[in-house]
Amino acid sequence: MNEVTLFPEQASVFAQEVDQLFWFFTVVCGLAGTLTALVVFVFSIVYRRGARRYAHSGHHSTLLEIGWTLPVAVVVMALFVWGAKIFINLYNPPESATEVYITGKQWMWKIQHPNGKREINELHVPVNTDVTLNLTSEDVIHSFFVPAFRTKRDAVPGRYSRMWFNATKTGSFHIFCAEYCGTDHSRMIGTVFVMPEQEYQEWLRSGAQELLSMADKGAMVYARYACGSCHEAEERGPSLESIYGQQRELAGGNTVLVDESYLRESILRPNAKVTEGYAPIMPTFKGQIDEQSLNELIAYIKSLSSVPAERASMGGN
Amino acid sequence: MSSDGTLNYLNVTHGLKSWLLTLDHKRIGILYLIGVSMFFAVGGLFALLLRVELLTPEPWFIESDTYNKFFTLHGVVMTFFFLIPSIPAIFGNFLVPIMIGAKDMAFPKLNLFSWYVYMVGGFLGVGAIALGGVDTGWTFYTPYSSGYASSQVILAASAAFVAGFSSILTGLNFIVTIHKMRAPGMTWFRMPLFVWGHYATALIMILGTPVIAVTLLLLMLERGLGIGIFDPKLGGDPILFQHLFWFYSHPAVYIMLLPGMGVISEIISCFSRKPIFGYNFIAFSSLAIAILGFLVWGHHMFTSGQSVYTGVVFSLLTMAVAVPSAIKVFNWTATMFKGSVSFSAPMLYALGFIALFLVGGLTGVFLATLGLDIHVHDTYFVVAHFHFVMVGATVSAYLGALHFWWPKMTGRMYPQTPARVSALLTLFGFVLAFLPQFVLGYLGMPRRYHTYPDEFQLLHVFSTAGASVLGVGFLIPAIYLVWSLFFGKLAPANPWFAKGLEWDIQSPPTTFNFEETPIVKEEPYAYDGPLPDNSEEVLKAGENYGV
Amino acid sequence: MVSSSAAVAGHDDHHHNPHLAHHFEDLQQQRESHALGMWLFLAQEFMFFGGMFGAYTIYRYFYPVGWMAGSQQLNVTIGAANTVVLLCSSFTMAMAVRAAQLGSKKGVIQQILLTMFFGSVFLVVKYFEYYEKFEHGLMPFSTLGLEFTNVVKEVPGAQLFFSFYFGMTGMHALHMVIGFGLFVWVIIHTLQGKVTPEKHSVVENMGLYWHFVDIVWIFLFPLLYLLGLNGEPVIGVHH
Amino acid sequence: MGHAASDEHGLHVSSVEFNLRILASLIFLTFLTYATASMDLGYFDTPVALLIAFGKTTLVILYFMHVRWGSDYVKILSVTGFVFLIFLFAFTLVDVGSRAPEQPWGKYTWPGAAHRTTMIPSVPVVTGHGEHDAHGDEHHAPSSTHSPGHHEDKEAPGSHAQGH
Repeated sequence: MNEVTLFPEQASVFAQEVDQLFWFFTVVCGLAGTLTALVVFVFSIVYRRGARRYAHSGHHSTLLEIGWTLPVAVVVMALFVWGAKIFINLYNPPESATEVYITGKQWMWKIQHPNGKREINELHVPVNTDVTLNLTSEDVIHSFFVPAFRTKRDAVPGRYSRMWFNATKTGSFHIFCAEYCGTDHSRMIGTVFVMPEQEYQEWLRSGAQELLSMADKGAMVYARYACGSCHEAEERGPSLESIYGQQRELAGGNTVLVDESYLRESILRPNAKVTEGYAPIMPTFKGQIDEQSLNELIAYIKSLSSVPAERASMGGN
Repeated sequence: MSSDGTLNYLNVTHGLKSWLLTLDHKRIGILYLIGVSMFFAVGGLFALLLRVELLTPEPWFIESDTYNKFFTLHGVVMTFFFLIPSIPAIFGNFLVPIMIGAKDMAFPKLNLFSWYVYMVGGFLGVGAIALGGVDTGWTFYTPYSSGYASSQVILAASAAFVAGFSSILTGLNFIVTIHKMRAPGMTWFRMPLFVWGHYATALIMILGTPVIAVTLLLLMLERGLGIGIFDPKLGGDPILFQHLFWFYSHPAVYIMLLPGMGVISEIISCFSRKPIFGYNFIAFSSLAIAILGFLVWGHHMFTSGQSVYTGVVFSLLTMAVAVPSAIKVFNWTATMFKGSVSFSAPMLYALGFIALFLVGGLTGVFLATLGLDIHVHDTYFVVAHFHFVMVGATVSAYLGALHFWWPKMTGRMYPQTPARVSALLTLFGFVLAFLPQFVLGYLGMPRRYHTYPDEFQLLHVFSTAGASVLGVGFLIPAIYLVWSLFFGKLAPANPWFAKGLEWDIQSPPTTFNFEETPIVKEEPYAYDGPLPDNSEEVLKAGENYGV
Repeated sequence: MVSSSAAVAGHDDHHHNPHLAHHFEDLQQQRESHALGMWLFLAQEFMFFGGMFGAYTIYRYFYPVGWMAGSQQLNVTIGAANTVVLLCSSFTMAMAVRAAQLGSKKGVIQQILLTMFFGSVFLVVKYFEYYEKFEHGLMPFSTLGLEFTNVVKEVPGAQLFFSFYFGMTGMHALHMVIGFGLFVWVIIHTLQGKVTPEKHSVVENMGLYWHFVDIVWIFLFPLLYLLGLNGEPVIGVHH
Repeated sequence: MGHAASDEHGLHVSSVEFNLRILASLIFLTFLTYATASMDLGYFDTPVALLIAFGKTTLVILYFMHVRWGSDYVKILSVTGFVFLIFLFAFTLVDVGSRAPEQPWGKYTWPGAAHRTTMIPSVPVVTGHGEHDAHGDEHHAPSSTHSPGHHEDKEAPGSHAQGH
């Protein structure tokens, strides 16, 4: 690995898009910068003191000011539009993507696949497939960064954030933590393994780990905390059957889309948004349920619903 | 003209007490010069240690905790104790009253008080270093700083908090002075652009600094009392901390830059022997940058979990800052057109400023662009960008100002040759140190990394080599400037044949600057063509000033 | 040191005027500078409190119910009475400035003492309010051993409400205490005869400061005390 | 101005009765805001309270702080802070308002929710302040200086050190 590289590998669809923009930028800004520097340089030589070319020239010209301001304004607006287009796509995961749950923690990445397979600091994904990462953190802010995919996003404690990519190249690529998180920040690194679909499926099924899916484990969490004692009787709490992906009416007249974030909040802060028709009597599970079990429980509740959640507004507006 | 026999602000009274209790804005400027130079040395030392450690991919002489503390202290010291006070507190203090024909700042006691506040902040910072340092990064992001870091967070935050009040009081003094103390005939549009730059800066100091003060206060309360303002475990929002933090800390970049741009306007015009081109546009672009600066802070948070919609809005507004910045550069260039350009040390620093600001500014547009920023956010690309702006440009302007007004401030000339050499050396060293970091950043090297993958090593070695050259480039001026204090030729009132009220009075000035309150009848920058051939003979001292 | 300039009218006499600092040309310039400086200082104070109000707004948006539950733990009657007390102190402060304008040394001192009296009443009431919060387990200072144990902690955000309650009212009270120090200084200044109809910026600026502190409270009162007045109690109200 | 006079320096001097009238208005507005807060105005509760607070502030600034008779600089300065504060408020609120649904607290609680979701009768297991319910007891109280619960993964050393 000691060879010198000057440009990062392109291993995702984004990589190509971002690099295109980058090179366009480099050319435009490079030209503009070089040209300005060149003019300064030429003026320094041509009008140097000994040259005796001094001439009175005007010292203001509104026309000239407008003439050089407008192009700058137009160019930066164009660059803005291009950049914004890529960005909105970057943070809007598609609906039918393979999902992976990632929890940052000083100083490791804990990764869990929907079928229950877990790994640490390694992420196996299939090539040419949309993969969505659900990020959160157990302690401080981290940031999940894969340079070869040209994307990153912060993992913030207390909430989920999502990112996605479509890897175009098999191989292994760096994962970095990009947000400073303490002593071993620079050791919070890992590897993405991009594999052909077949190999990936084999990998997913292999291993000595118990192959309970996340949803199955979630069912155990559900039983452990006796969620059913309220949520199946239908008196104290609403049924969780098919709840995921629905619009629910809240006490107070607003509606809410039942998605991961709403479920998460309802477990940790039950009284924040209470479903219409129910008393806010659910105790909080904050501090009692760890991130992993929470993810599994949510996966279980999701599995009770056949409808995929509307993702239209996921990741932004 | 000054000679040993003449009274001036330096020799009018003697003794430590006459300095520590002085109400003279010029002496206070010198006090700041001493304090700021000390902190620059401390911050620079930390930087050099960081660069040395980064020579190898694996740790070789400091541990990760030490490394984290060093980059934090480098950031805290350089931001709060060097860059923010550098040009305003030293040169602004010294020159703003003189440039507008006033005898002093509006509030001399407050001015001295703010120096003491700055030093108290500085000692709190030194205390934080002495008691084990702090490892949160200068950004103090929660919840790491409030709940997880095991270092002197409260002490370091209070250092920045206290230094902030010094900044506020200095800004307040500038605005009142500029509004109320102008000499007869010194209309708003006859003020030197240096003064305009400081007016815009003072606005940011007064309106931005209190917000970071209260943010750091909340952080200290959370850490000290456990009240959990930003703590996600209590339902707090760590992103809110970032909003409040960058509401000040982005405009703070313009606190560093705008006075520097004022300096460059003065120098370019003087050494081109021409009136500045587009005076009004440069003046208003300073105000535009100051006000727009308050609307763009979210571009530090594109990946943070701020909403996508907000990211788009902030990106758009950030792009707008490119316009007034470009206006300034183009106008400086146009000033040189058909001029009579000479290359004294201050002019070399000014040209260096333009070159480095071009790179820093244009890469800033890269970072404002959403799609690109996601990849390079929190990488060395960002590190390189803001060093180009804050070290490349601002420190060039700082050194340019030091070389331009040194004769006025001290009454002594420094030797031109080493000054020119060091100007070129810092430019070369700087580019070598930070250009490779753009490549590193695009490769994906995250910032604040103590160790890194092998393939990044070569670029890091280049960077460290450049940093060493830069260090030497900063050391040389320290040597010959101190030398000049004792052995330099006596400076005439106007060694550069420059325009402006400060050049009409003796070097160094008397305590109250003007024997008679001047009446201004001339437009600013009334340069009227190349210097006469005998200009150097006029300078009796016989030194080649490079004019 | 500096000879007077013939060029500027009014320059000649200013060294004879004991009220004029050396670097000002005349009294008007000096007075306007002081007023401008004070207003700039208030602008920064405004931003300082503004940052806190901003954070308050965000969290209230996150936790409307928690904010309401927290607010219902406060005693509105006491809050309203205290508001009136503070308004009275603002009135006496305005009267002190009037006395200074008219050159009544006695009036200035009388009115400032009255202002300090109203201010102390406010702070004493505040002390008892804080103590009541302490008794009810509403102190969110976990590292001081003061855990937030009141039943409202069950409502999301209620604890944060009290973080803001103490943060904001505490900062307000701190400004009042600083104001007391400044009052003492102004009184000494006045006793020394340095306050005259020509030069009373000290009293005027003191007034501006005190009125600003009053304004902060004018916003704190509805934003902290009045949130839950018209609804049914969220949980465990003591009053 | 019948209520006022100017001294020989052109400074405005308010009469005692005028100051008293301002004080009376301020006290009246204090009771007005108390009264309106006691009424259920729905969405308008907070706006009305803020409007009254702004009214009181305007009185204090204009008449007690003499801005009414001050120079233009002072008039501009007295609103500058408001303008820049609006920047801070506007953009942070735009962010938190458009952040949902990624974040747990979401955007569905405002406006109006504050008034109608107050019927939290009482949390049944809670008996009084100072006591925890069955769930809360055995677990650590939320505290910024605590790290989250332990997990099966190996803990990196020194990660939770906390020094004061």
